[in-house]
Amino acid sequence: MSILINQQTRVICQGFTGKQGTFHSEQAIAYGTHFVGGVTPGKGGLRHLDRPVFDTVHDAVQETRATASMIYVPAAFAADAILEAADAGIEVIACITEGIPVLDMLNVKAVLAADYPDVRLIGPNCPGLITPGECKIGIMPGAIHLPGKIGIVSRSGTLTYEAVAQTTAAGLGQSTCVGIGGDPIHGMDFIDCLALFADDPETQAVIMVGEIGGNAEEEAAHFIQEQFNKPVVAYIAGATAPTGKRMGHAGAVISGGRGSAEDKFRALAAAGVHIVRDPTTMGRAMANILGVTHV
Amino acid sequence: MSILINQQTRVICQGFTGKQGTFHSEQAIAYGTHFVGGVTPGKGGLRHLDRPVFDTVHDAVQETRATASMIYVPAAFAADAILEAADAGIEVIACITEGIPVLDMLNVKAVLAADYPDVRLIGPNCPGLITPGECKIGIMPGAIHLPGKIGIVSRSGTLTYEAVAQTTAAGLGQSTCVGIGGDPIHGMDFIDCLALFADDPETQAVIMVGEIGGNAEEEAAHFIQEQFNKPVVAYIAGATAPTGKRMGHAGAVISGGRGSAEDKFRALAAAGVHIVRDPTTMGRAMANILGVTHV
Amino acid sequence: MNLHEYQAKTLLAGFKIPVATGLVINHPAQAADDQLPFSATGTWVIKAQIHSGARGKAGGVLVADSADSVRSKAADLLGKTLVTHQTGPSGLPVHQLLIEPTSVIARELYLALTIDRQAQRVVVIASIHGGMDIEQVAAQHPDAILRLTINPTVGLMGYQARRLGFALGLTETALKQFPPILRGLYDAFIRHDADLIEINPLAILDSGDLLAIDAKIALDGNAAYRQKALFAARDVTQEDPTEVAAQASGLNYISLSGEIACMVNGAGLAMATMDLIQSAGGSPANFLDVGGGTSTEKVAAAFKLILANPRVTAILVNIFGGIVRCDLIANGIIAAAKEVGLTLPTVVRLEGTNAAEGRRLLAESGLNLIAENDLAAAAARVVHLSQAYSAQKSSIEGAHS
Amino acid sequence: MNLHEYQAKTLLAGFKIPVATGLVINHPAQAADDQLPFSATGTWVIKAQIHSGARGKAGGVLVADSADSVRSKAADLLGKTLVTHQTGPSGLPVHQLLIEPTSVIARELYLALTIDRQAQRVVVIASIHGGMDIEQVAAQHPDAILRLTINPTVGLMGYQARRLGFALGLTETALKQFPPILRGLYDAFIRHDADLIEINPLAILDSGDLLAIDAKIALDGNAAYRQKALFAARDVTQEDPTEVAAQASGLNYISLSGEIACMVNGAGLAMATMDLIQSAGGSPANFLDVGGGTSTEKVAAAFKLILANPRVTAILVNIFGGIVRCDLIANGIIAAAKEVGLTLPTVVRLEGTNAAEGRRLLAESGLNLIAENDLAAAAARVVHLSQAYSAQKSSIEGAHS
Repeated sequence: MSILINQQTRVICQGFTGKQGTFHSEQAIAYGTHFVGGVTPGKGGLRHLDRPVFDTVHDAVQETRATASMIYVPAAFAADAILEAADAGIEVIACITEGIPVLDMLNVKAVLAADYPDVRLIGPNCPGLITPGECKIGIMPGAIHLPGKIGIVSRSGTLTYEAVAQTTAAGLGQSTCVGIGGDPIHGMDFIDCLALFADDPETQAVIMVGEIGGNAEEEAAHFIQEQFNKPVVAYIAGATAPTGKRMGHAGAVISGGRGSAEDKFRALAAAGVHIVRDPTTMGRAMANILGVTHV
Repeated sequence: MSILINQQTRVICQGFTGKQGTFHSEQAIAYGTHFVGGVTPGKGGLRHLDRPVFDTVHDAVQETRATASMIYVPAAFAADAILEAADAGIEVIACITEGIPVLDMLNVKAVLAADYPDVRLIGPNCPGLITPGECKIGIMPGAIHLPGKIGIVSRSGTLTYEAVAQTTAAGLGQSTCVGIGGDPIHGMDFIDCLALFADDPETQAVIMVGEIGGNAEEEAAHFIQEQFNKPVVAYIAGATAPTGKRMGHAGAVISGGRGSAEDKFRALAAAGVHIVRDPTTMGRAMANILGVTHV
Repeated sequence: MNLHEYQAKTLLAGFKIPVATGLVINHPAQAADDQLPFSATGTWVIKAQIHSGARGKAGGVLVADSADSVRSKAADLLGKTLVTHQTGPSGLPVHQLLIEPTSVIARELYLALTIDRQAQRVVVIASIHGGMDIEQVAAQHPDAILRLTINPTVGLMGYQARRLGFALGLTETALKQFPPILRGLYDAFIRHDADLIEINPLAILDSGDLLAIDAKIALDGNAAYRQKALFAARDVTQEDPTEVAAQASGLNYISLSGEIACMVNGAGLAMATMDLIQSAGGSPANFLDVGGGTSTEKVAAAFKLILANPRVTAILVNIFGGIVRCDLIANGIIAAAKEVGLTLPTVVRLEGTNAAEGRRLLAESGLNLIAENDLAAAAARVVHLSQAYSAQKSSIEGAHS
Repeated sequence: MNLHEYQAKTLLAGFKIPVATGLVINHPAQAADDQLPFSATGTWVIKAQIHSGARGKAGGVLVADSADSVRSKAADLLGKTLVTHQTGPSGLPVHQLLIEPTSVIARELYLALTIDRQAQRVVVIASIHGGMDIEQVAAQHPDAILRLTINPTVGLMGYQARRLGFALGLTETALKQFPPILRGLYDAFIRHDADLIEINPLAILDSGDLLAIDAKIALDGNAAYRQKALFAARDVTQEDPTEVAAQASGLNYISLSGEIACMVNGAGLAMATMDLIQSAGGSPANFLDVGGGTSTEKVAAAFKLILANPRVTAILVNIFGGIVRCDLIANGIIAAAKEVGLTLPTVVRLEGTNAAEGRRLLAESGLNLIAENDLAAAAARVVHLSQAYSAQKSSIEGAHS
């Protein structure tokens, strides 16, 4: 088991024949993902990476019965690509593209809520998601993953890899890893992922990687306190970040004295989450909690 | 019992101090409606009809705990008035105003669905709704009503009065009468009202008054067949109406050969509805069905 | 309200929809050599500007291959009355012509935007079967009609336009031109409160370019207050004069072909009254909703509209009093009947507060006003009176012939 | 990206927001008698155009009661560097002044639009406590902050503007002027991809009219591609030169006050690396995200940015290899280090595919590059090296003094 995606998930790529789309589609295929084709308007009917190319996502879904899509189109076209996927019936949409204007995302979220409430959008500006050994949708390095029991959900890309590498090193492995992205307005949030991890028997515990800005971690803390019963280890990046500066991610900014790492650590600790202030100890802390002595 | 409104419902009027608002508020008060005040921007703090006037619906709700509003503002401001009421927490909104541009209503419906899914909008371009002997919100003549057991839902104003007068004459009376309005895009539909009547123990049977145009009656027929267990008598106005002409109501037009009275009669009859082709026999038909010999 | 083709094209050109350069004339002399738009094909099409489709079959669309021919055909067409299956038997007068260069057309598409009541959205309707009525396409090729609804938050999305373009089989130039055209149509629809924008056909020319050959726009009458410029361009010569006069009096009137007139308060009740007349064996002469107020002025205006129809043999007035007292309504009817000199047999059904008093006033008025309180009886009575009146009239006419 | 006050006001004037007629100068002589805007009060305000609030306390806002005084005060202000609590200790240079007539103000309001992340909507924030920082108002009068979110389908509704107007205690003229101002601000926000539009204060003048006294606009950098005109007006003199240079190289750099530089791929990992340096007893000199690619050119540019900071005593390079092989990354680092002549102690933590090979390459490079594969150890090591370097440096400096 896992959440969102597994061996059966039929995956397509939007922006398939572009440089990014081609590279990461190759990687996904090499990883063993059930990768059924891709979309590039105007190239319908061609083949690419030994898979069919379609003009529209609707065509792709009709022909391949795809249920998941990864999006690598330029930022100016990403909002359109997300809604095209949703309209075509794609259930899990991972938008890797970064640099999408925030007003575009406001509109996308409003339309998804109104017309496609069951669609799961991951990102944008995220590494994607992976169920180790089964399905890789995104830009993460497949090799560091190990099928296992830890769910990982993170606002940061490379920090997710840290959590992955540490849980792999600890022999715990991962059920599914979801990079929810660093933009202020995005799709699935910590809570959405936690709710799925709660129902996944394979997931025994969760590592949550947050960062400064917004209050998604505080909301997650509330959710965990109220209704999440598996162990959670959490790290928040940015304890040393200054107020008012965007730390790379558009969403990572402490504004008006709110959204600091300390606020988030405090809220999570109060909710019974095992917080770690040293990002190199996420795997070890989890191993301790689960009583695993493998390493 | 009844649906939507009763003796406890606290009612306000938007467009309170205008000519229409004043007249129908007076009538509502005279009928015994629990009428707690009204809204006219810029006249907040005054009194009118011995009730307080507020600048905003939010103020009115805060001060009076109103839960229902009737709207008599001009068409150009009606969409705004509906959303103001919804935003202020009003649960039942009857928009009497006619002549609202259809694109305004498209937007209103989209916003209600997104932000205020529990709000009940009746109308626009409708006579309103009444629970006889308890609460009158609209322009219907109170005197023809009789507290009783028949739920009435209608797209037409004066035809509703026919159904009311006939059921009053038959001694059946009405639980609640809802005029859903004659515009192509409106709030509550036949199905919404039927669902409420289904759960109302006081309502023993329903009279449905439809008219040509659209396919709301066909959808209602489907709903009745699938899940409505009380007797329904239905009349559809416009059997003699020509194709392509708007019969007064913006929504009453047979277009592309669809939406004719015959189509609707057929669908309703197939769903087990007792259809009457003579609008003067709605009450008699209902009395026969219920085995009432009062008249 | 409907726009003429030339008005619709002017509006759409403002949204970058490709239309031919046209010349609008109301006199043949206006089609002077130096006024005619350039025609690469050397021929021109002359189109009668009437509020109806299917003009071609009615002789409303002519082709000319010289300026002289344009003027002589224009002279033939101007002033004619065209009868199509949409105009009714009385037809519509041709007061204006639109003259455009002809184009070499490779393929014709159908494209329209309207309101989808069920989806509560603007819907785009498209088909590869352009140049014929969409109802006909719906009957013959139901699968060939493409529909997509538009979320008002974001409007028409690029993917929707692309998808439709591919589905219509567009390639290269046409495929590139299609999304901005569709976006332009949607913008025009929203900006101008349209009920319908129909491009039929949207042509793919031999050159590969798209061109709107015909255009129809209907506007939402409720939005007249914010579309003043367009509503000012209304051409009432294209509408039923009685209906136009009714609107001016705040009445809602639609001409029908029968002989029993009716006057009712409320649109639904008015339709029900027509239905009752028919089931009583008569035939309604009109739909007429006098609305809520029923003042003497309105009732008088309504009587005048009814009496202007020479086919009418009897009148049924059906008023559900509602909040206004029936005695006041009866007085209004009596005053109006006197004002217009009403002599036709008239059955008045009054229901509501003080109905008995109202009926008494009618009975004592000394006018040909028959009061009824039962609607079914009123319908039967008016049909009976109508038949009697017709019989009497034809016997009189027979005697005089 | 931030706009200057005068740029913001020009933009807002296009949306009918009332602003004073101003004169922008970069030399006192430009404030000639016939160029100065008319002042009914006879006095003018001279405002330093810097990307910071709280200019008044820093001496950046002056009042003059004659044209001569305007010029002499302008001469004083131009070229100065102003330090506010928002600028940091290095302050910002004054290259432009905005000169406006003063107004007689009855009351000052706060009004802003920004993005509400939780609601995922544009939010209007307003307060009757204008003229002070909203953070200060939030601390002192939390109940006096009004917020309303805007549904993108319909935009700002009339009722929302009315409600806010009443809540702000507006009457008569101001109450009437307020809704179009708010609608204008919302339109400007949407049309120009703003992150923030702040009018502080929005004044109610003695005349009863509303006037935007100050205006701040920040734009969404992601929308630069469709807001080209505004982004072309960027004033880089108001930004940290190192951060500007970083952007030009496609790097994300933020100056901090510590002495240990870091270079990381990924924003989250970069923050985590800073946090680790701090908990190991050091202090980070910067945030620096080199992104996914990590080419030799990017790494070289990153080293140059780091070395431009004289406080730096050691460097921590932290790369999680991901899909790119670590041996390739190591070669890139070595090449870049050679290119920039790197001598500072540098700890390189490489993780990912071929990490061992990468570490071997670093060790054999002959450069001062210390390979570590454990991140915690790398952080400890770099702090140690930094302290040793500082000690050595100060002893050398001591010896030379």
